[in-house]
Amino acid sequence: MAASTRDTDVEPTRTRRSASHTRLWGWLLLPPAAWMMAFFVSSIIIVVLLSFGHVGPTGRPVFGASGANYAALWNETYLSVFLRSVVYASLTVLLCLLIGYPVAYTIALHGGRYKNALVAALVIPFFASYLIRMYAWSTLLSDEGLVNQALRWFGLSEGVRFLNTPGAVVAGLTYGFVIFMVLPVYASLERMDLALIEAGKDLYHGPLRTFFAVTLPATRAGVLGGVLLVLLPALGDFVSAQLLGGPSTFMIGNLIQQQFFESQNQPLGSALTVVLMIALLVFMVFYLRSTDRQRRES
Amino acid sequence: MTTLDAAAASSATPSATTPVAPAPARRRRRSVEGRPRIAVAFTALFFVVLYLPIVVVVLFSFNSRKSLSSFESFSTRWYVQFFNDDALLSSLRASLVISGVAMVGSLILGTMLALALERVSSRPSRILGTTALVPLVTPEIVTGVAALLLFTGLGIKLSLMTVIIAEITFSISYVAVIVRGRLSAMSDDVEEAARDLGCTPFQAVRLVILPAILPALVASGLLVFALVFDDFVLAFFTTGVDPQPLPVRIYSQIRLSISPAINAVGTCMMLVSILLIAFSLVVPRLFGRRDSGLDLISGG
Amino acid sequence: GFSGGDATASASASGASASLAPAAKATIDGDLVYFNWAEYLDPDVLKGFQKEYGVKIIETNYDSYPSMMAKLSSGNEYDVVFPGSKEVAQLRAASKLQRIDKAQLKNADQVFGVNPYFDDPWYDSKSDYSVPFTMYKTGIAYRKDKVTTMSGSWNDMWNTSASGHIFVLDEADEAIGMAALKLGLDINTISPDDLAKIKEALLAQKPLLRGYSTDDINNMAGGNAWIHHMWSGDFLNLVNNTVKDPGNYEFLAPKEGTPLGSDTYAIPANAAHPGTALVFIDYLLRPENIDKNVTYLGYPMPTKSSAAAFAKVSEGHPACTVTVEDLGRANVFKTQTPEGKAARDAMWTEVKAS
Amino acid sequence: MTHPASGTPVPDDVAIRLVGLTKRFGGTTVVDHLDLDIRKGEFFSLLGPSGCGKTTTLRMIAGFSDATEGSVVLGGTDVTSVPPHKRNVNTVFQSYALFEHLDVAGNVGFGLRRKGLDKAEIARRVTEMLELVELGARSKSKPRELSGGQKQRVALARALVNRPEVLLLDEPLAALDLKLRRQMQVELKNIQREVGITFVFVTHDQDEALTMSDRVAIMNSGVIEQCGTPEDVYERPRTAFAAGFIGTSNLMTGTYSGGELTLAPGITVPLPGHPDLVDGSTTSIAVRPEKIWMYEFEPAMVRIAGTVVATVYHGATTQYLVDVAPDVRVTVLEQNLVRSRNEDRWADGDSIELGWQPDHAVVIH
Amino acid sequence: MTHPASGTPVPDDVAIRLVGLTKRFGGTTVVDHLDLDIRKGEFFSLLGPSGCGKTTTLRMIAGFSDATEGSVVLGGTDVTSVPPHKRNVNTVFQSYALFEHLDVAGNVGFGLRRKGLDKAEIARRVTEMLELVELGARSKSKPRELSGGQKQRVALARALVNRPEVLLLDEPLAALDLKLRRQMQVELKNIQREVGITFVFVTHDQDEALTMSDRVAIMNSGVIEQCGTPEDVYERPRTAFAAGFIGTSNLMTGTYSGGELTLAPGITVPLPGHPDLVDGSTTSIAVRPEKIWMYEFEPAMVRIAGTVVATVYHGATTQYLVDVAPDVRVTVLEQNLVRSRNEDRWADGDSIELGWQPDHAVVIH
Ligand SMILES: Nc1ncnc2c1ncn2[C@@H]1O[C@H](COP(=O)(O)OP(=O)(O)OP(=O)(O)O)[C@@H](O)[C@H]1O
Ligand SMILES: Nc1ncnc2c1ncn2[C@@H]1O[C@H](COP(=O)(O)OP(=O)(O)OP(=O)(O)O)[C@@H](O)[C@H]1O
Ligand SMILES: [Mg+2]
Ligand SMILES: [Mg+2]
Repeated sequence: MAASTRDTDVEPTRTRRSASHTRLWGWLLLPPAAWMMAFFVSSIIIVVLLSFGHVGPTGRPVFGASGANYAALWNETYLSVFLRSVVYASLTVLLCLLIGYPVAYTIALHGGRYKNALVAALVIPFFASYLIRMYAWSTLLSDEGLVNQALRWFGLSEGVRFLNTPGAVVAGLTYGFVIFMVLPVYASLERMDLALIEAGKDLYHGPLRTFFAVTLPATRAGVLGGVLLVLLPALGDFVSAQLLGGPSTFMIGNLIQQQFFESQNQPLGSALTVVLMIALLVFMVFYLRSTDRQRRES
Repeated sequence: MTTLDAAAASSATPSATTPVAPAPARRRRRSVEGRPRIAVAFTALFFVVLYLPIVVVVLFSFNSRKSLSSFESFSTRWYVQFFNDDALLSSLRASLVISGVAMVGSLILGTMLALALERVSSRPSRILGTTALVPLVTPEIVTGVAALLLFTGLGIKLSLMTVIIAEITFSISYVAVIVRGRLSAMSDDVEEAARDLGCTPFQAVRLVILPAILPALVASGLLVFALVFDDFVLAFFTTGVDPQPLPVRIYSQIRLSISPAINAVGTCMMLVSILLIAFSLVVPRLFGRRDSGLDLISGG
Repeated sequence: GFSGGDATASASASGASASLAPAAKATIDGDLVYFNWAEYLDPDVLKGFQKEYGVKIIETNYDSYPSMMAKLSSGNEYDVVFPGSKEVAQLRAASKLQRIDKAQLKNADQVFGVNPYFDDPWYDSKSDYSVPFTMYKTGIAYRKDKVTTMSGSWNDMWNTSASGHIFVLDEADEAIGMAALKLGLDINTISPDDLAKIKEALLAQKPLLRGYSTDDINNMAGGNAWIHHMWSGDFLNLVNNTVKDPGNYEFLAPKEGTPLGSDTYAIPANAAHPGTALVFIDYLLRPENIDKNVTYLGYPMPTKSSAAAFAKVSEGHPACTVTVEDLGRANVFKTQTPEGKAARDAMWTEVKAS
Repeated sequence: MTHPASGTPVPDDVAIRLVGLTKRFGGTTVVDHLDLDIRKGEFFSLLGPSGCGKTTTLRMIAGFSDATEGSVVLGGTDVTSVPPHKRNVNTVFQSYALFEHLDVAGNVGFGLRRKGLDKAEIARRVTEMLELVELGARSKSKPRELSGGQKQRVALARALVNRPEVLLLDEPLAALDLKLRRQMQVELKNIQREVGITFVFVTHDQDEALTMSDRVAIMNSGVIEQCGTPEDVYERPRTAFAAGFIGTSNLMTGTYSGGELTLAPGITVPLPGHPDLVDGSTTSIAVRPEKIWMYEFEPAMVRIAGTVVATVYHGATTQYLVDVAPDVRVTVLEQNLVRSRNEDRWADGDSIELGWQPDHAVVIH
Repeated sequence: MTHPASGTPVPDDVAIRLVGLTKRFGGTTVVDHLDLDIRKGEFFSLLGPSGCGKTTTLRMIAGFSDATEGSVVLGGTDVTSVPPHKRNVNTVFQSYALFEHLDVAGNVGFGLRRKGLDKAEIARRVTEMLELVELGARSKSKPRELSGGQKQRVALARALVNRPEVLLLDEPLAALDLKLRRQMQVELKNIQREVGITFVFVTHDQDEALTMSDRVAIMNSGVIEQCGTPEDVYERPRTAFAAGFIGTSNLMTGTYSGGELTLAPGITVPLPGHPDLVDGSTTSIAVRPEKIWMYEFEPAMVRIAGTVVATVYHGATTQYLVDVAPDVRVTVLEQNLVRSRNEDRWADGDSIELGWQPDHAVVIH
């Protein structure tokens, strides 16, 4: 009887290197690892240690072992700053997603010949000074700035107060970080098999349904990456609130900066920094978990 | 007469004597037929908004008045002022030095890291390697605060050096990620082929691996240069008595009263970055790659 | 570095030795490391110095006095700084300044011996460690075309008819001082009761505010501000150099009194080139340079001959004038005890954060 | 009903009718006035070299691509401007295009859910279909946990479960390795017999097309060169392209004259039974290697002398390369019926005679 | 000279000797005590399914992987612990592994430069080698400008130009499409004949191994199942694995008794000429599909009755599936010598007789 065939197994990927080889590469790890230990890990440790210290009589920070700084943070004002920061950052992420996804989608799927040029056009503004762009926004949006002048000229409105509002802060953050959403989503759309979209339509899903049932899930990794890349800087930013914010738009970043450069209370600033790090760690763990699960499934 | 082997007629059989064009690679269609007008319009609007403040910066850099909200007439006085402003110029110089040194330093360390991460599979080294990637996901304000405390804690005077150290620490990860992406796309076989052809392990790196990752090095170098040049937060926390990096100077001006000379600075910076990007697009082509540095930046 | 415990002892020890050290001579001993607000001296004057003496000025800026203090205390070595009077007192107490030998300044007669106040000011006895620079006043700037209901009092900062268009300076002392004067309290108060009242007033003001900002000139010029808590020199800059319709802007010195202050030139104790710094200060005291700076900055200086220059820039805005006599009359920010400072900072942080 | 363009009514047993179907990209015509009827229940293959327009044709039938000219009639209805999600046609993609975020059952049920069937019914039909493709046990697996052949079967089930009028398959087996491909060919054919749905199958593997199809259309540069049963197109190729594209063919070109073809001076091949050929015309004939005999000739055979130049052992068959004239090399295939005893019948350099039945020499026009 | 492990001297004509060569990864043995002599100038193929250890064996010969046990002797010298760059062996990688930053000439000359030859000599040898692989005109091209077959030839030239004692080729043709693969097989074989270097060729394509090799080793799970000439391993497989892996084989298992094999009650196959078989033992025989006759039997033939269940037309051949007992299906291959006249000789369901010469039934141990 003819030899039977079975489904060939998916071939396992493997790395094949001899031991001596590995040792050689191991030495290469030494300088960068030493550098990171000396300048990054140790500095984070100092922040954590100092967060348990206090300000000495001469105004210098002193190490200690008291939780007073953390206790001080547990009051309504600081909590509301945290809450506000999280809300602003979340809104920013949402806006970046709502704006960034369609843009990435259009460039990736309908960019055609101009695709590379469009990506370049996307990146260029982000290499022009962040501060200057933010400042340009503040002049553009001011009550007698160009935007309001244009509105008045078209007779659309008697002037809108854009600047110095929570909306302006979130808009500034969105403007600043939307590229971190567009690029990973674009990359994942580029990697996606376009036949998937056709398969969705083939199976009786209209364009919109296909998008939600097929395209979006297929680019989940890019979206998650974008969310993380936007959330991290948005939560730590202090420039947008400073340049575009109003009296009640203080964020964690402003608070930390205030403690270090205005009040000169470094231990309290360190405690704030630690809390911020912990908050971000929670998001990171969540992200790693979900990507890890994806990887394990493959 | 000929023996027609399957479809000798269909395409010129790639005979050995006549050079043939590369086999028609299976193309993947990369676009969908029919353009949704709304999406295109939305994207166009997005680009308008994206460039609006930049247009304003460029426009007002040519304003004859100090005002940033009403344009009076064309003048180059702010460029003249910029090129006569020693403080601004020395800041520009400082920024260039910082970016240049940080670029070289992080390229060296980051490439080492990428090579090691790609090749070493032992557990402790992997943990070490992962730690080196943490700065990538740490908000700059945290890194900045930590660096400031580290330097003042160790009694190191803040200077250009401390800015450079902080910027390198922060950039290593970028280089490592980009170079590693290139390395992992490269088949192990290439290195083994070099060994097979008589290279020692070191020669294999020098003669084969480094040339192969050159485009990634160029791309990540330019990226780091641009990021560091524009970085404000880290520089703000770690700068000392030396001339302040440009972004820090801009920040201290913005907090008080800004001079339109800053718009001139911004316009110049943007010109430089456009040149850099164009360069990073072109350089890989010089090495004959179809992928460009931009793909690497965008993670494509 | 940080201290493992209290570092008072070592700090005061080094301070003592610094005060005993002989004052520097006014000879060029290197490039000048210059630490000041951004654009707070006429660039032409700086250029002239570099040209005349063949040295470079390495310029670094601060965006607030506290951040200047932070940088100084982190050990950075600057040759010349421009602290306010309160900061001079603080720095002198911490032995962070070098004594300035008046005999080294050829132009010392421009500022010393002119006003008794500056020969022995409250912040620096005998002016041993600082040289007077400018004098300023904090008042209220407003748009005459937008607001018509100004009362000439600090209550104008709570003027509901400009709601959403009022800015307060983003500085703890200035904001607290504003509220204190409105409430009839001492601007330097550290009493918990007073601070509670001030906090209440500041919080009550918040809904009317557009923001806290030190970018006063652009806030006014951009039209966002109708009423701005403002420094007198910035106001003159606004009307003289920035806006097309200076007639619409007015500066008001409230009747409860205004915070007044003066800035100084000083040389940090750890300066690497104190000789150049002395030459530089002497250069700045030349009458022609004083006139240039007064014109450029819009702030008066307590010198022999600069009154004419200031009169010219402040023409039509008499409220911007600051006289030495005013300075004598209180309303000057002073150094608080560490606890007092902490209480004021904490209160200010809470106001901004809420 | 009557077709608007052709004017002739579409017979009931026609599943797909293409009328003058044309596709141009920019200036280049990729599919050129295709006219084709595909019958209900037929296993129809489109065979052709890369870039000849097979995929484009399929995509116009599915509706992913708009026809530049002409029309597509499905089951009697003109669907030329109906969007893909409203056509009763399903596609099996070469890349499978499985939804990674859904499990096997979710993938298979994807189309049914849109049709508004109730849950129990969907579950029943999904289970039934998974049984058919022998994946009943894997319904909870994610696509990435499946092997290539299993993925292929999920893609098939996902399309078939909708009971489309027509199933389009674009090189569904191209990504599989040879052994698996053979196995899937048999399974695919069996499934098609079982469900009775019209299959339009795109491939560039001629063996695949020959063994599986009821009819084969050979496409080249956007036009159909020949369309017929596998035997038709293999045994009676109508063009040089068709002869060369399917299998191996010995193409001999010479001058025809009085029932003989002169390949080279003094070397002639008898070519009887072609009264239509004009004396002196340049004529080509194609003879399949397996149709050439090397001994035990039959009386009616055409005979020609040659020299063996190479012998290639393939296990089941042996291939001989024989020079019959300078520059005219003929491939002869011989089944190794008795190989293990006589070994190679000839050594390289031996002079032999070749023969074939006259009607196995197909004249190429 | 004497080999340390085996103790026997290595004959002059042996290029590679593997002695008890073993590789373990963790606990699993991937190559298991391989003993093998490969002769100088031989075209030697390692044939086996995926994962059987072919690549691992090759990598140990090249020196990229350390042997866990045993040794590798190259040209009489034990090289077991010599690093790869010091072994006089070169490799052609499946992925080609060309250096993208160098042009064709740069790639080919790479090894020579490492050897420190002078420039003129390098240029001369590179040109010569490029002529051999017929790429003389492309010496300034970059690898990415070449087609798959051309890349393959550059990889070959790059290895051959060093004049290694042995050339190792790891599935060098696997990435090429069928047509190109066929062509490269011929070219590769010709080049090997020309240069006379020992080739060790890894493949999992049995046709490739049969047509190209002087000798073939069939590997399975780290051991060599059979090693011999292509005819040897195809016509006289020694194990069921060998019979099944190369080509198609009809494996029939039954109980032996008095010259007959009983496949099912009442269904016996004559099995003469095996006096060594014990009565009552379970025995398997393998018969190749092309060795089975369906008519015109010869007198000495073994005959068995069956029913046709399927006929598959392949163009050059037709395949019949015939049931000779319940659950015993036999594949029969027939060359379509006269197809176009008689069409299918049998319809499905016809009862027919099959026959084969007794010595074509190979007893599998
Ligand atoms: N969107 C497009 N724009 C321009 N040309 C296209 C487009 N899609 C296909 N083509 C061209 O049309 C021709 C036919 O393409 P098609 O994909 O139909 O070929 P195919 O027969 O399916 O080939 P293959 O066997 O390689 O899949 C090709 O030359 C191709 O380059
Ligand atoms: N570095 C390694 N670590 C662990 N196992 C390995 C390693 N390299 C190979 N193997 C295992 O050894 C076995 C043989 O691998 P090898 O690559 O030699 O197979 P192969 O015969 O070349 O197969 P293929 O035809 O797929 O290339 C496989 O099961 C593989 O998983
Ligand atoms: Mg196709
Ligand atoms: Mg292998």
